[in-house]
Parts: sequence; structure tokens; C-alpha cells
Amino acid sequence: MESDLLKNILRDMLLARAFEERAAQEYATGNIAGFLHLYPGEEAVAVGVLRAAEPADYIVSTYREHVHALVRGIPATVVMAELFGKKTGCSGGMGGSMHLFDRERRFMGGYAIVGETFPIATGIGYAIALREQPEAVICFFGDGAVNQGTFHESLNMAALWKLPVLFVCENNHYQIGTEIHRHSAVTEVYKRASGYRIPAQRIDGMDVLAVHSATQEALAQIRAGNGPQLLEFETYRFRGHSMADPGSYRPKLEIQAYENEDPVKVAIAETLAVYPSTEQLAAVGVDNIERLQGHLHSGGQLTLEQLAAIKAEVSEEVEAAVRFASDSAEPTLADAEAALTCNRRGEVLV
Amino acid sequence: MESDLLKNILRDMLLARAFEERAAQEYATGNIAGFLHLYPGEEAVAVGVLRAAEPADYIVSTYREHVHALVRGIPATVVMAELFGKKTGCSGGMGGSMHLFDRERRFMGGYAIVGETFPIATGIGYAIALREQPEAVICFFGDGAVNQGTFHESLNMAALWKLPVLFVCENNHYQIGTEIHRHSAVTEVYKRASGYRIPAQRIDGMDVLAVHSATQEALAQIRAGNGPQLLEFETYRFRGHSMADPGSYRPKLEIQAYENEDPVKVAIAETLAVYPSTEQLAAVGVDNIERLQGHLHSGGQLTLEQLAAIKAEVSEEVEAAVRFASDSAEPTLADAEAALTCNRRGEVLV
Amino acid sequence: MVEQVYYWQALNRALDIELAADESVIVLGEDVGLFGGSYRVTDGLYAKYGEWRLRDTPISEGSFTGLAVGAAMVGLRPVVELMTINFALLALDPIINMAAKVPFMSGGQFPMPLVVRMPGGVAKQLAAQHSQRLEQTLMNVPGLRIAVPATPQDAYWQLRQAIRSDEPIIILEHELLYFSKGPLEVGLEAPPMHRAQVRREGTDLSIVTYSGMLDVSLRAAEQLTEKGIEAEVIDLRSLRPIDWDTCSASLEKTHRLLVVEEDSRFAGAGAEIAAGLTERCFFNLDAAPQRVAALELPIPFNASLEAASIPRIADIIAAAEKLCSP
Amino acid sequence: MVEQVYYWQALNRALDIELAADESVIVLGEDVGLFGGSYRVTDGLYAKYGEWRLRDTPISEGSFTGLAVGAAMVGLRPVVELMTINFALLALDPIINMAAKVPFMSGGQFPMPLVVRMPGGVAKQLAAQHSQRLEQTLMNVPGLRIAVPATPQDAYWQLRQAIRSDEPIIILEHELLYFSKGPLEVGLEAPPMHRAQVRREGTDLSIVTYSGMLDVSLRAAEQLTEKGIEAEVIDLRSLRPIDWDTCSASLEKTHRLLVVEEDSRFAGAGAEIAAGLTERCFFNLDAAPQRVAALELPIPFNASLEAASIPRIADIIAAAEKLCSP
Ligand SMILES: Cc1ncc(C[n+]2csc(CCOP(=O)(O)OP(=O)(O)O)c2C)c(N)n1
Ligand SMILES: Cc1ncc(C[n+]2csc(CCOP(=O)(O)OP(=O)(O)O)c2C)c(N)n1
Ligand SMILES: [Mg+2]
Ligand SMILES: [Mg+2]
Repeated sequence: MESDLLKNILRDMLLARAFEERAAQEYATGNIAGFLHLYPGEEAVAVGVLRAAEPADYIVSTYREHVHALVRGIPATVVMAELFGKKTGCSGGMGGSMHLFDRERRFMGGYAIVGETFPIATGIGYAIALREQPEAVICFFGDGAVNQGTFHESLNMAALWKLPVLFVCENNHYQIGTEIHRHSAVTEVYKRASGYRIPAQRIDGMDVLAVHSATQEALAQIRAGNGPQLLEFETYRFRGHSMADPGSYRPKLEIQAYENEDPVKVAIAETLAVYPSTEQLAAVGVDNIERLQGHLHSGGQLTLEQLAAIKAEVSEEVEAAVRFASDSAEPTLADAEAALTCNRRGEVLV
Repeated sequence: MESDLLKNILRDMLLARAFEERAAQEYATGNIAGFLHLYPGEEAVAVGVLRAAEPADYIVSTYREHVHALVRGIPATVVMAELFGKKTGCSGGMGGSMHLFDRERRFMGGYAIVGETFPIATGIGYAIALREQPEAVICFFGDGAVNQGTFHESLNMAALWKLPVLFVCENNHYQIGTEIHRHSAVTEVYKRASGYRIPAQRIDGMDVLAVHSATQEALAQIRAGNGPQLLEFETYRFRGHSMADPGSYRPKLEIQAYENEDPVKVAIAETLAVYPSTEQLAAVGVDNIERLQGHLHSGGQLTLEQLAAIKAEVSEEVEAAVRFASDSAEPTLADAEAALTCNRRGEVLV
Repeated sequence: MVEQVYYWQALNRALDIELAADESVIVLGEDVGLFGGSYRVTDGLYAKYGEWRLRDTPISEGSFTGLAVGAAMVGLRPVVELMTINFALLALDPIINMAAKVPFMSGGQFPMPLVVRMPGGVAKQLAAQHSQRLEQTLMNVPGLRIAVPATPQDAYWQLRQAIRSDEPIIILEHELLYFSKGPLEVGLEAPPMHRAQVRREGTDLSIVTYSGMLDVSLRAAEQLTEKGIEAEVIDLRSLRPIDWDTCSASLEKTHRLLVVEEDSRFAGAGAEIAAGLTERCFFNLDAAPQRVAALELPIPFNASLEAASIPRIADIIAAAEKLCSP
Repeated sequence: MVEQVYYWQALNRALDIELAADESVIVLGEDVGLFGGSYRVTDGLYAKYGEWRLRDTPISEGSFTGLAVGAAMVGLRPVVELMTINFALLALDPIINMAAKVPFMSGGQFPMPLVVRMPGGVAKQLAAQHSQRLEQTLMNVPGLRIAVPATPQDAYWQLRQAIRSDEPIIILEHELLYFSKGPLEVGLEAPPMHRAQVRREGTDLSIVTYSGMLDVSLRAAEQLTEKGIEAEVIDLRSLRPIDWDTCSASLEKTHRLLVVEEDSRFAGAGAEIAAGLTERCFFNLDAAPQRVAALELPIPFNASLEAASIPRIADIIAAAEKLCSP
């Protein structure tokens, strides 16, 4: 992999982590309210997938979408402003945390009703196919969303009409407090694609490079006109489901085990130019050490100084985002009216 | 197979055919109105499946359910009366053709919104499992119904909680005018059960004996506590989707081919005690001759005279049903009110 | 040139013109393609425009309606046909929580040129599950517009207007209207999509109605003349927004309001019509506004009970007489 | 013995008692078991009754609600918890086209002891998709009953009554009420489930309201005293049926009607309340009934806009003053 890409990936992951942790703080202080679903632990999925996408591709996401938005290039400032409900937010303060939109970047929204992403993505895929464009749609969803009827209905149509949709399952093993073996008769999500003749694979979602290359391959298949693909990424959320959830239904040991695989730590380690210290190795967890060592053989691309610089940069970016959000104006009722009638085009109704 | 059972099966099929053809006539003369979905061509499925069920099992059906009701033992009189909308009908004239109910016979209704049978059956299965009864639920549905979200959602729950539900697909290859390869990405319906780890098979639905024995085996598995099963029966409807549909979207050749496999003719041939004439053989179609010959080796159980007697009996039964329906009274608005508040039990609401 | 056409033909004509005019227009639904539509509305269009423009769908109402929402966000102009409104119960999430909300929630970034067409109402012995009337459910959704054409001319006009709009619009048709005939003049300029129309002038009471009940109301009005009552009959043509001004103007003249609706009375469309007009015209009213509506029953299958469940000419006449008696 | 309890605790108590009393009672929904319910309503019950009685479901609203319908037909008494009313858009087919119709369509053969509980309304910055209020959709369904408890005592009573009824009943709760406290007296005899209650007596106008708006209305009524206006405040407690008599009696005294509702005005619950009472009390009314309701907007995320979208104390006071000014 290109060194620049690797650095971008690392930067994305660090920004993602810093942004989310800061959002949690802002929630605690009351600057953000409502439902706030955070992403720490799952960064490798968003970053690996979206770094493999083209600007012309479309992204459809869920209520846990801040990081998808950031990686897609929506500035941290306007994402944070949206979380604050400000007029400068990427949805003008009308949508909030669960409904980030950016038409220009083809970020087609976060949807808060579980299962809505499937038909939305399939519809965009339909438009692409009809127009015969070399574009694709990336559709994010969780392991819990798989049991919504729209998963089934939409995958059938996507396969039937060979639509260019990449279905991306972020399998963090939980539907809020219900573990996957208690919500799904088949716990290997990728196997459920077989009912629609959709090629599917399960990938380690804690390994950003594996995520990236699997996505690249899948998108290549899709652009070759072979219809939809499904990728299941196994991952873990370090926090509760939302800020309202302490996550206490999960065994401590499970949380610990996954923290050892923290994808951000792994990514850092993978890009470091020097052999890490024993402490550093221990910190990133046993499983990842082997993975990391393998990767380091092909040579390091980043020094510890560079890493520190990126961290500082990212930290300043988040700081600036909060400043921007705090300083921004609130939308008015007139803004709300304008959002509602944005498509009226002066038509006289009555 | 027992000789009595065989005769009952044959009688069911003849009654089914005669009842439906008569219903079509009554529709033409205006005694029946609304949607009328007939079953000719598919008799082997209803008869084979339901003759394998126990009285304690529950049946959940669709809008194409007259024959399911008849085979289940609801008298032709009250079924016909319901089609006429009379007070003596099995739903008191409130439900009509698409909504036959009989609580005593555990006939849990015909449902007219495609896909509703899945959760209803799953719910009954839940009650059985909770009460640890040796009962099962038989859930009928068409090939088109498979693409409704409830199929997916309900099968997942049925499998997850090991509910005693037999899912029975009547695959007649059409969703009104849309052929299966134009509505389903995977046209082998039984394969779609794999997404839920539900054992499934495809069976020739024109062969009533095959249907019967597959059902017996599946029910035995279910009663052994192994959770749901799915059976796909390939069949064909000789008529249009409903009386409003001439069925002109189907190639003539296809209709002809399936008519050669008419399950009623096959059943007759299979139960005849004498070798049929060449004309009779030709009449039942080539495919079935082989099948028939194999069966005849094990000895015939019915003479041509007996066959004629059954036909006469069945014909009189249908005649009597029409008389009964014609002579019955209409329900009143008070009856309708009573049906609506049947569960009020004298409760004072306000 | 004025022709006499069936209501379904008027819709068919409108679709044909818009499909020809704009490659972004697509039609989606069960059996809309090869089969030509359950009520013939898409007759002949599959052969003309091909399967990508006229798409036969699986029985997946929740998702093919949602699919249309996604397609509309990137500029297609989907016309979804729900075979009947009864299946809309499976598609309310995409209609209410997606189509009507995405333009707003995105802060005004996305167009939503989506049309959902469907027949609603009581037809002939289709029984309770196939006799939904969901007007009020859809009326309560900010972000939606709802047209209820009662004539071929309106069906033609309003469907064309709906397809050309960038807002999500419901065209609520009626099973029993598809095979009714009326004049269609293609060249005539359309009134605003949501303007009501006085279909019959009168001085003694205002009957406000829409869709399948228009004809019943007009016939009742004819018979009321014999009893010395001249009813004004207003066809709302739209249920969201409602053209209050046309109704208020009528009430200024007649001072009496009778709402005729096919849905069941309690919390039906007529509740808003009556409440909204009472707010606007209270001091002009000589009597309490009345509603003639369907009974509080699921629709029975039996033919006479079905007929008795929804407003008949006699019900309207009786209500009008009572309303006009001093 | 009177205790002060949270609304969620009252519901929890009711469930516990009914689960203990009848083995047929089961509770179904997302995270109702192990997790104890999103709003704690099922806290502790999983441990006590086990997974077959307290069933955590997949995210399959359409089917687990339908599953409950099937289970009710064979005599279980399911209490479905929809995490919020917003997801009810996915479960309207089982509620409207199955539960409310099966007893009728079967000619009266089947019981339907089904309860669907869910919070509806606007909470705190949950944005448009999570701020549905579907009262009127459910109100328009013959065969359904709808309770809207505003206090812990009513939540306790009405949930118990609903579980014991053989008819399908919706218990419409409210996110913002779960953590409100009030008295609960377990031994007290319950009034009929759908009877309205005068929560405050007054002579100058009748405020008719329900659920989350009761408290806002009562507070407005207090402040109105300072302006010389004595408002009577009626808590409907039920939206289907509506206790018209209690309301009419109040209007006979006050002659003025103000409906306060949290759903958006156009075709909301208030339309029926206003229309139904106008029909009954027209000649007792001194002014046109008014509605204070939510704006015709999807609910904005921004906190101040959200607050401005639904009735506030000041809105009620302003409307009451206007209504009472000669
Ligand atoms: C239709 C619907 N039902 C329920 C909810 C409440 N809810 C929000 S997120 C969630 C869990 C989703 O789990 P999963 O799909 O695995 O995504 P994750 O949150 O783990 O990323 C639930 C039940 C909802 N938003 N929409
Ligand atoms: C939800 C829903 N959508 C559409 C319809 C209209 N409809 C009635 S039957 C039918 C076709 C069903 O096909 P299939 O399941 O194969 O059953 P078959 O009629 O062939 O027995 C359709 C589309 C319906 N009743 N319900
Ligand atoms: Mg998850
Ligand atoms: Mg079929």
C-alpha cells in the first residue's frame, strides 16, 4: 500500500477517535443532547471502506455515522456544528447526530430507523444502473439491522437487477443489549447473502488494511457490472450503544479482549517506522503483535515524531470544530420552514 | 399407504376441483363477488399436506384457501355460504372468500395481505412452544410471498426459538403476472431457508403422495422438537390469478405442459384398480404415466365404478353446498356489531 | 379537443406524456410492466419504455417504496404504484419517515420528486383487509402533499403536476373510479394542484367532499332539489393542503356545512375538514357542521352490509334535510 | 397505601402483577428482557419470569407484532413493547390489518387479548424520525382501543385493564413521562378504562388534553388565574373511545373549548376532539373551538426549534386569552 494512503488512514482513525471522545465530553457538558451513538472501536471499518471508495460513489449510513461523514471528507467543523444543532451544521441543525447529510460529497444521510439504509441504497443503485454510470453505493448497517424485513427485500431486488451496491455490515455483535446469538438464527451475517445469490465474505474488521483491500476488490467486482456484494466486518464498540447506555450487559472479559485489538492502536503500530518497545507491543494486544510484525517486515513508513505531529494536528482539528460549533448561530424557524419547502420552486399550491 | 387414506385423498382432490369450478360458475352468475382466487391445479399440495396433519395442529392460510378449508374438514356448505357472504358462512359473512376461519378446526384464517401468514403462524408456534404441546402449525404461502419482509423476519424468529412451524410454499411460479425469475434473485425457494438454518426441501407438488410423505417426515421432525422446517412444492395454477385475471401473460405451451400433470388426474390414475386404457393414459399426460405405472405395481385400490361413485358423491356435495348457501339468510348490521365486539365481555368502557 | 375517457386512461395518458418528456421518470410497482397494471393504468407503457423505466417489482412494498425514495434523492422521478392503499400499511415508513422527512432533515439539500399512486377506498366486496381508507394518516404528515382526483381531467392534470413537482406527493385514486368515464381535454391549462372546485352551485348548504364520494354527493344534491334544498357541492381535489378559501366562501353563502367522506367518521379526514372550517367560519354557521361518513366497523364482506357501511345517497339526503331544518 | 413512584415503576408494577396472575401473559420487544427495557419498564422481570415470558426480539417490528397477534388468537396475552412509536410505522399492518380485523372478519370467533405499549411524542432532541405522534392513525381504526395515561396511577390502572381485556389495546405512553413521579395507590378501584377525568375545575373555558400535554395545560391553567381566567382541565385518558359526556358536561358550564395536543394540528387527534364536541355542543359554544398543537413541521433537531414546535405554556395562555376575550 502507498505510504500516503497509509498515513491518511492512520490520520482518519486518529481523528475519528479524538472526535468521538470529544463529542462524548460535549454531551456530558450539555452542548450536545438527544441520542449520541459513538464509534470508538469500529474505526477500521469506516476508514478501510471509505478510503477505498471514489468521490463519485454514494454513501448511505445509519445513526452511528459521524466517522463515516468525517472520513468521507465532511469537515469536522460542520459535523460538530450539526451535533450542536447549529445552522452551520451539515444538515443546517435540522438533522442532528443521527442525520448527517452532504449532497456535494454524496453522503446521502444517516438514517435512524434501523433498516432504512437498505432501500435507500438500492434506490440509488437503481438510478446508477439505469444511467449506466461507473458509480457504486456503499450501504452501512449493523448486525441487528440484518433482521429487518428491508434487508431481505432490498437485497433480493439489488441482486435481481444487478445493482451496484456494496452492503457493508458493521458486526459489533450487539443490537443495543442483545447479543447476536440471541437475535439471529445464523450468526455469520455474510451467510445470509446466499439467499440472494450475493457474493459475500467475512473479514476481520479490526484490521484496517484487510478492510481496505476487501472493499477494493468488492468495488472492482461491482464496477465490472457483476451486481451487489456484501462484506461483513467483525468489530466491537468500546462504548455503550449510545450515551444513554452504560453497556453493562456485556461481560468485562469480552470488552477487555476486544480492547486489546483496538484498531487505532493496531494502525499506529502498523505504520510505525521503528520496532516498537515491549510496552508498546503489550499495549496493542497479543493478536495484533503478530499481524503487526508481519507488516513491519515490509518496512515502516512513519516515525514516532510524525505520529506525534499527526496526533497534535488531529487534536487541534477537533478543538477547532468545537470552537466553530460553539460560535455558530442557531437556526431560526424561518430556516426550518425553508428546509421544509426547499423543493417548492415557487409553485402555487392552491 | 393405507387404502382408506388413498381414497380420502382422491375424494378430497375431486371435491376440491368440483368446488372450485362451481365457485367460478357462481361468480359468473353473480352469486359471488369480490376477489375469488381459485385452486385448480394445486390440489395435490393442500391435500397431501393437510392429510398428514393432526386435528390438534393449526392451519394458517392465504386468500387462496378454499381448498385448505375443505380438506381441513370445514363443510362445503359453510365454505360456500361464506363465499356467498351469508350468515351461515364459516366467518358469518363478514370475511368472505379470502378470510375463512374455523376456530374449532384450528383453521386460523385466510389472510389477504401477502406475507401476513408468516408472523401469525410463528406466533401460534410460540404459544405451542411456551406451553410445550405436541402440536404444530402449518403455514401456507406462495412463491411471491417469499419476498415480503415478514418471511425473513418470521423465519429468523421461528428458527432462533425453535418453534414448531412447518412453512409450506405453494410455488406456482407466478406472483399474479410476474414469473418467479422476474421477482426472485434465487428461484429455488427452499434455498432461501438456509439463511435461517431451517431444513428445507423441494418436492414435486403435482404428486400428492410425494407431498404427503414429505409432510409427514417434516412434521415428525418438528414434533421431535427440532424447530421449523420448510417445504417447497412446485405446482401450477390452471386458472388466472383470480377471477379478474385471464392469465394471458403465460405461454400456452407452459399451461399445456402443466395440464398434462394435472394432480387430480394423476391421483385418479394412481388409485385405479385396473390398468387404464391407452386413451386414459394419454389423458393423464406422459410424465405421470411412468409415475403411475410404478405405483400400479403395488396393486390398485379402486375400481372405475367406485371412482364414478365418489365423483357423484362429490358433485352432490357441491350441489348441496350451493343450495345451502343460496337458501341461507344474510347477516344483519347487528351481526356485524356483534362480531366487532365479540370480545367485550360486558366491560363498561367509559 | 375534448374526449370521453376512462379515469385509468387519463392516468395512462399522463404517465405516457411524462415518461416521454423526461428520461428520469420511472414507474415502479407490482405488475405495472408486462401485465400493464392491475387497473390498466400502465397499459402499453412497458413495451414503449422498457423494463428499466417500467419496473415490475417483487411483493416488497416497504422496500420498493424506499428504493424510490433513494432514487428520487439522486434525481430520478419515480412514480410508485401501490396496487392498493391496503398495502401502504407496509410502506408508511418510507413515505412518512423517509420521503416526507429527508428534504427537511438534510437542511433542505435533497429534492424528493416522488409520486406514490394508489387506489384507496371501498370497492366491491373486497372485505375488511382490502378496504382501507388511510386519508387522515397521510394528511397528518408535514412534508407530504395529497391529491384526490375524482374525474379523468383531474387525474390527468394532477398526476402530471405531481410528476413535475420536486416534492413527495400522494395521488389517492379509487378502485371504483378507474372505469368511470368523463371528459378529458389535454390542452386545457391546469388549475393549481390543490385548489378545490365548486362542482355544483347552491345556496342552502355546502357539501364538502372528495374522490369517490363526489358522484354520490352530486346525485344526492340533485334529489335534494325536489325537497327544496339547493346544495352547493365542493370537490376538495386535495387533502393536504386543503383549499380553505373556496370552502369558506361557500359557507359565507350557505351557512351550513355537510362533510361527506368514505372513511370511518372517528378521526377521519372529515374531522379536520369540519374542525378547520368551524375555526374559520364559526360565526357564519347556523348549525353544527355534520359529517356523513362510514360506520365504525371494519368493512363487512357481505354486499348489503358493505353498502350500508359507507355513505349512500339516502344518508346524505337525510343528513342534509336534518341540517337544513330549522 | 399511597406511594410516590415513577411512571415507569407503575407500569413495571402492573406488568409484574399480571405476569404473576396469569401464565398466559407474555412480554415481547427489543431489549425488554435481559436489558430490562429502554425505559426500565420491564426491569427485573426477566430474572423473575424467564425468557419465554419476557422475550427479547430481533429488530423485526412487523413480524414480532404479528407474532403477538397469532399468539393472542390461541389465548396467550401478549404485551408488545415497541421501543418507540416511530417504529410502529413498521408494525401498522399487524396492528391495523390483523389485530383490529381478525375478530371481526372471523365473524366473532377469535379473542385478541393483545396490548401494544409504546412511547409516542416529542422527547429531547431526538430529531424528526424519532418524534412521531401517530394518535390519529390509530384513532381511525374500528376495533382498536387507545389509552393515553398521563399519571403513574393511570399507567398502572390502564395497563392492568388492557392486559385483562380480550380486545386489542394500544397503551400510548410518553418518553418524557417515564421519569415523572406521582402517587400510586395499588388497592384503589379503577375507573372504567376510557373515562375522562377533570383534573382541574374551572368556569371560563375547557381545556381538553391528554398524555404529555396534561402537565403543560395544568401549569398554563395556574397562570391563567392571574389573568382572571379559570380554566377547567380535562385529561381524556383515552383516545378511542373518547368520553364525550365528560367533555360536553364541561362545555355546558364553560362554553369555550381549547384542545391542547402535541401532534401537528392538521388532521391530528385534536381535529376529532374539536369536531366531535362541536357536533355535540354547538349551541352551547360562545366561540369557535380552538386547537393549540404542534407546528406543521417535522420536528427539528435544534433544541430551541424543537421546543417552539410543540405547545408551550405561553402558547396555551395566549390561545386561552384570545378565546375568552369577548
Ligand atoms: C426500526 C427500529 N427499531 C428499533 C430501533 C432502536 N434501535 C436503535 S439502534 C438499535 C440497535 C441496532 O443494532 P445494530 O444494527 O447492530 O447497529 P449498532 O447500533 O450495533 O451499530 C436499535 C434496536 C430503531 N432505531 N429502529
Ligand atoms: C402486501 C400485498 N401486496 C400485494 C398484494 C396483491 N396480491 C395479491 S396475491 C398477489 C400475488 C401473490 O403471489 P404468490 O405469493 O405467489 O401466491 P399465489 O397467488 O400465486 O398463490 C399479489 C401481488 C397483496 N394482497 N398484499
Ligand atoms: Mg450491532
Ligand atoms: Mg405464486
